[in-house]
Amino acid sequence: MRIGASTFAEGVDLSLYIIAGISIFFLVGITAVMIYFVIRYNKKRNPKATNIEGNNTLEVIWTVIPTILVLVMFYYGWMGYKPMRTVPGNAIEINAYGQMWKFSFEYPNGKLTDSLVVPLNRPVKLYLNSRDVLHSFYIPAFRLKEDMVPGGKNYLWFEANLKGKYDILCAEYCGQLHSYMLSSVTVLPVEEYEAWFEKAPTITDEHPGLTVMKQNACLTCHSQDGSKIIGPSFKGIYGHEVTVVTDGIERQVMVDDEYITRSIKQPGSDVVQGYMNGLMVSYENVLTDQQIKDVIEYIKTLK
Amino acid sequence: MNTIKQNHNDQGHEEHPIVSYREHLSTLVALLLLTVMTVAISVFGSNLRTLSVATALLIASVKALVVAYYFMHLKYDKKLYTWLLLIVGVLFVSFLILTSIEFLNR
Amino acid sequence: MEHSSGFSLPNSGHNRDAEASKMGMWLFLFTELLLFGGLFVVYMVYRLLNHEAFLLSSFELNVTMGTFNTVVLLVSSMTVAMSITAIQKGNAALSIRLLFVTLGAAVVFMVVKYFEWSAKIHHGLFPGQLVFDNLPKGEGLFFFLYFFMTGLHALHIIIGAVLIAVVIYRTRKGLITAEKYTLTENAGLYWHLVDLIWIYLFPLFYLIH
Amino acid sequence: MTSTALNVNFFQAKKGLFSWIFSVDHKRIGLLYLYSLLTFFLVGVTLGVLMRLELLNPGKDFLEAKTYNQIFTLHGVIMIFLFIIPSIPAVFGNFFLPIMLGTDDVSFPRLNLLSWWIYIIGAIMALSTLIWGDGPADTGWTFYAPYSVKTGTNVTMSVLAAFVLGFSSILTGLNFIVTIHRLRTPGMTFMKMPLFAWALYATSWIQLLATPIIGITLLMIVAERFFGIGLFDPSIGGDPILYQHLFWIYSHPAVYIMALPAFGIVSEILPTFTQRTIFGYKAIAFSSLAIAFVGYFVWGHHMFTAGMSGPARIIFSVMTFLVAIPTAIKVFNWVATLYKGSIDLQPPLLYMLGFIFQFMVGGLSGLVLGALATDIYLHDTYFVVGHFHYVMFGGTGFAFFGALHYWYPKIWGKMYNIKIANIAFAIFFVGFNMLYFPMMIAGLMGMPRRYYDYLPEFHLPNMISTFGSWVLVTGLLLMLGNLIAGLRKKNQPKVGRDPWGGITLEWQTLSPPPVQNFDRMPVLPKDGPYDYEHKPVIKED
Ligand code: HEA
Ligand code: HEA
Ligand code: HEC
Ligand code: CUA
Ligand SMILES: [Cu+2]
Repeated sequence: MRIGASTFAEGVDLSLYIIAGISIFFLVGITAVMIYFVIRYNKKRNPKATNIEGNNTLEVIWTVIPTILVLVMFYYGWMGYKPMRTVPGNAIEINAYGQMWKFSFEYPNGKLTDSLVVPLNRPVKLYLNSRDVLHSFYIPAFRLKEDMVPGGKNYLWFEANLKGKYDILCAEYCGQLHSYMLSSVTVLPVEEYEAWFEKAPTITDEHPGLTVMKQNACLTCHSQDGSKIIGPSFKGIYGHEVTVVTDGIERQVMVDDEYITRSIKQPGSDVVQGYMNGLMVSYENVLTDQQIKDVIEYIKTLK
Repeated sequence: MNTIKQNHNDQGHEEHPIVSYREHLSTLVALLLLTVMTVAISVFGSNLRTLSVATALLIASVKALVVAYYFMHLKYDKKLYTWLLLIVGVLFVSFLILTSIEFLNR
Repeated sequence: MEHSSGFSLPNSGHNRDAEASKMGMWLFLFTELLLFGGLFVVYMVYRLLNHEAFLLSSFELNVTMGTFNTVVLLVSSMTVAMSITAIQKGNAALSIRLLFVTLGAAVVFMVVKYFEWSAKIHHGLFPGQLVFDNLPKGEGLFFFLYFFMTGLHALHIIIGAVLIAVVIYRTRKGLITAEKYTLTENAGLYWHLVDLIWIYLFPLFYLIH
Repeated sequence: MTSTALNVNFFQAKKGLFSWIFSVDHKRIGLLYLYSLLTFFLVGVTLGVLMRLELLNPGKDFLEAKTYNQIFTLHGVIMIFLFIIPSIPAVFGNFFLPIMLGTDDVSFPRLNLLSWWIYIIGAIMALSTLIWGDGPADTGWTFYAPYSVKTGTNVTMSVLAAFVLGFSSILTGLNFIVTIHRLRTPGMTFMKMPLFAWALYATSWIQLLATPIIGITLLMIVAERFFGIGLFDPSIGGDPILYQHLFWIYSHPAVYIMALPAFGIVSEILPTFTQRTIFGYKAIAFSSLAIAFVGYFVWGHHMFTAGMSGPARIIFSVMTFLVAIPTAIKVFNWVATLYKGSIDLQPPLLYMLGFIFQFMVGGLSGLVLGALATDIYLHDTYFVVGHFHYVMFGGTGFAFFGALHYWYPKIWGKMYNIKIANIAFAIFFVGFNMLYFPMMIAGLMGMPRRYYDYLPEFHLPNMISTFGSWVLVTGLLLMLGNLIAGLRKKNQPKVGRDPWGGITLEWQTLSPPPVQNFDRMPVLPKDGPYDYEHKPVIKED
């Protein structure tokens, strides 16, 4: 197992060892007895079987003992789990979003990232949201997992106690590229974290439209080079006609500013022929008008 | 050659008591009375709100039991059927209880 | 070779066994109950989550029609039960007449249902219609469940009616007699189940406000 | 029914394809199930091997991501709905339940045939998704909303197939319950019934009372795809978790539909090869009912991370642990049955010992998943994949093949090569553990399931696992080949009525059994079905 890097690891590992310990004891014990019987009472050694109908004392014993053991297992499982649902009041609150096939995070000061950075030894609470289907937010090193449910109010919290960088994986099947829905969490000492937190995003010479698309996972479904992923490629669509299905009727439309805006705000209104309705969710409340303009400008450059 | 002769007689034919028309008629009357009751509670007792839903379901259950017991002959059949129906009922109610525990505590 | 000649097994699956048929029917009814049971679970949960919306939407339904249909079904249940008594007493003619009453009731029920549904569809409340799509949160669920559950129930009415028609036909032909009336009994059980489910559907949809 | 000679076996009675596919003879229907089931099993297993090939190395090997997703979904659907749920009841239950009860058929022979036809229709529907539209569903066999409502693949058809297959399952269960109530031979009380019949009885009740729930749930998915209204979608007030509840209300009890008949098989085979009565008959019989009943109240353990309320998580965790107790009781009684027996280590017994070992591994890993803290960590990882292959394949699958080896001489009146059967078992056993144990390790390391590609750190367990799949393939092919060769071999000595020395009623009749199952009145042993003290002398003729 991986090393544990959060305060939960101890409880989870303890209950794992207890359950696995009892289990291995029974597994080895019963298997050994079975093999011994098969050899000891083999037909050659023991040609005449003795009929034993049963034994009530034994039945009671082997009902009661497992019941007790099982309740012990339950208890440790519960105790390991309980702290996961008791969030300390002073936790840093971060919004985490899942969408096909990207995680993104929104810090209290509005900072947007696609990987998580947290301070050492400080509780952090994540509100889990999903923009489309089910995802599950999984940090093996923290022994933590909780589903991101659209419209749900799920959350989790943790307190990292070991510096380093750990994987975040998506553990609930969410479509084609589920296995590539990865991210990471970096645990920094408090001062370094605070320095990171205050720092404004670096200004790059990247096209602002491209930045918007990277931040919103557009590129997991739309390629820039003409290949088909989930949605149509952006290459060379601007100014060309496409065949779309509107309310069940096929028609030709010109890809212009208005059409792209509509495609982003109500993707279901004109569905490009050959593609599935419902996969792309509306970005009406996610992107600002300025951001949509940037996207359009960028799409224009993809010839 | 030896053969098996399939016999087509009835197997374990049990005696069936004949239920009188009278009994069926009074069952219907009872059911109609219960129906009138629920509708009345719902229409005139709207200030009772959730209480009225609970009573409506309670009355519905009484009606269902009456139908099962008299119309469906549970009264005259082997006790086995009553038991099985009860078990199915218990099972279904526990589905309801377990899911409502879950959704009420969210 | 040493076979006992004329040997036959005491119990055979190929014999007529009235008790077995009845038991089979009951077991089948259990599965039907749980089929609707699943829908009742959905209903309960969504009602818990969307309390007000469910109350509001139920005003759209017509209590008079619902009550009328309840009475129709109850009466038809009685006539089926009575038709069994009649055939047990050897009165095939009466049994047939009572079954026809039931059949009539089924038709009346469906006609009333037709008017109810078409009124709703006229208002655009059927899933996929315009008004439906723009209903506030929760009300859409109510109407979806309304159509789904009463629709499934109506389907059962039709199946039950066909079954009863078969019974009528076979009684006419003299295939169902005072000694052999399992089919009548089983059709009756099925019909009572249809009634039983309606007993719950009625308050849950029509009477919750 | 026309009268047929008493000693004409059911193979010879009538000839031609139609005499099979429209037969109402429970023995023929059992074999129809056997052949169709094995066909689908081979398809499913081939898909499994394809997945392992893709997972041999990280990165893309030879499948597209979407294809991989469709493959594991189809693999799951085939294995669950077409193979493991019908397996033992539909094949051996159909064939042997009436014989073991001392009667000539099930209560509703025509309904029985109808179940098989419905099964075939469902199977064709499921497999048809391969060849039209956008291919098989890519949702996982759980069809979780809202993804299942959004994807463009043939979800509607797969879901309808599962719906249809559910009907087949219900009708079989119904038939068995009535048969057990009505057709036991005089003198065979419930407490003198073979344990296989008890297991089937408990199973049938689950089939009957759980399957309708999934039926209606799947219909709702279809309706939702059809009307596009988002019944499980929060935008109109629905709840995606509700779908999971409904799905697991059926699908947890369904795992006991898979396991209970296998328990019944073990309880039959152990007494025969130890030549002694089973230890704790009553405990084994009633624990089946207990499992069936308690199994209804644990479904939430599949949803511990889905955002269920706290109290619900705790209740479901406790119940999960409680359902393990009756299973533990069974295991202890089986092991005690070996004590002071006179053990004859034939292939069927080997499969049973393999079953007990592997089922313990699977069941005990289930306990790890039942505890809240550990499930939070292991949910939806390869640990779960390891768990369910151990219980389903290592458990029920092994019991199925054990039963095939056990009843083979009775069904066909011939015998396979025992030595090769033993060797095949050994390869099968080694391959199995080599394939699935590394999966549990990968899971403990944190590898999620349904992953087309994985991080490099998971390479080693995945590689071993793939090698294991090749060993397993060898074992399976050797086993099936040996069984088929046994059927084709000419001029073998006839096996008698009772080659293994069993005393349940099926061993008192001819091999293969005649059309009416018995050529003379079967004799019940004095004290219950496993009364080897008063072993009836079975006369050959
Ligand atoms: C044949 C099928 C079968 C059987 C019998 C079982 C049996 C059990 N299963 Fe399993 N399970 C599945 C098939 C099965 N399961 C499948 C298919 C899935 C995954 C579905 C999916 O998501 O795709 C699953 C998933 C699954 C989960 C969800 C995991 C997750 O997704 O997070 C859990 C959690 O509690 C669980 C628990 C158990 C338990 C406690 C038992 C118990 O019944 C086991 C009892 C047995 C024993 C305990 C061993 C024998 C006893 C002894 C050796 C004596 C000693 C015992 C004690 C001291 C107690 N199972
Ligand atoms: C009884 C049930 C059963 C059985 C027997 C199997 C058998 C196998 N399964 Fe299983 N599996 C499931 C039920 C089962 N599976 C279920 C329910 C899932 C979950 C699906 C989901 O997530 O939705 C799953 C998921 C699953 C996964 C996880 C996929 C993922 O999460 O990404 C993997 C990965 O390796 C796998 C592998 C295998 C392999 C290698 C076999 C092997 O047993 C195959 C072994 C092969 C042989 C024994 C030889 C076969 C013979 C031939 C190849 C010759 C063919 C010849 C002819 C056709 C003439 N399965
Ligand atoms: C989960 C996959 C997915 C994501 C993420 C996604 N889209 Fe789409 N998109 C689609 C699909 C599928 C279509 C085609 C069907 C349709 O028109 O609704 C589409 C269509 C479009 C079109 C119309 C294309 C044409 O050729 O006419 C535009 C423009 C578009 N998307 C922009 C975006 C932008 C901008 C983003 C990110 C902010 C985005 N998409 C994110 C799947 C996605
Ligand atoms: Cu997101 Cu899997
Ligand atoms: Cu389960």
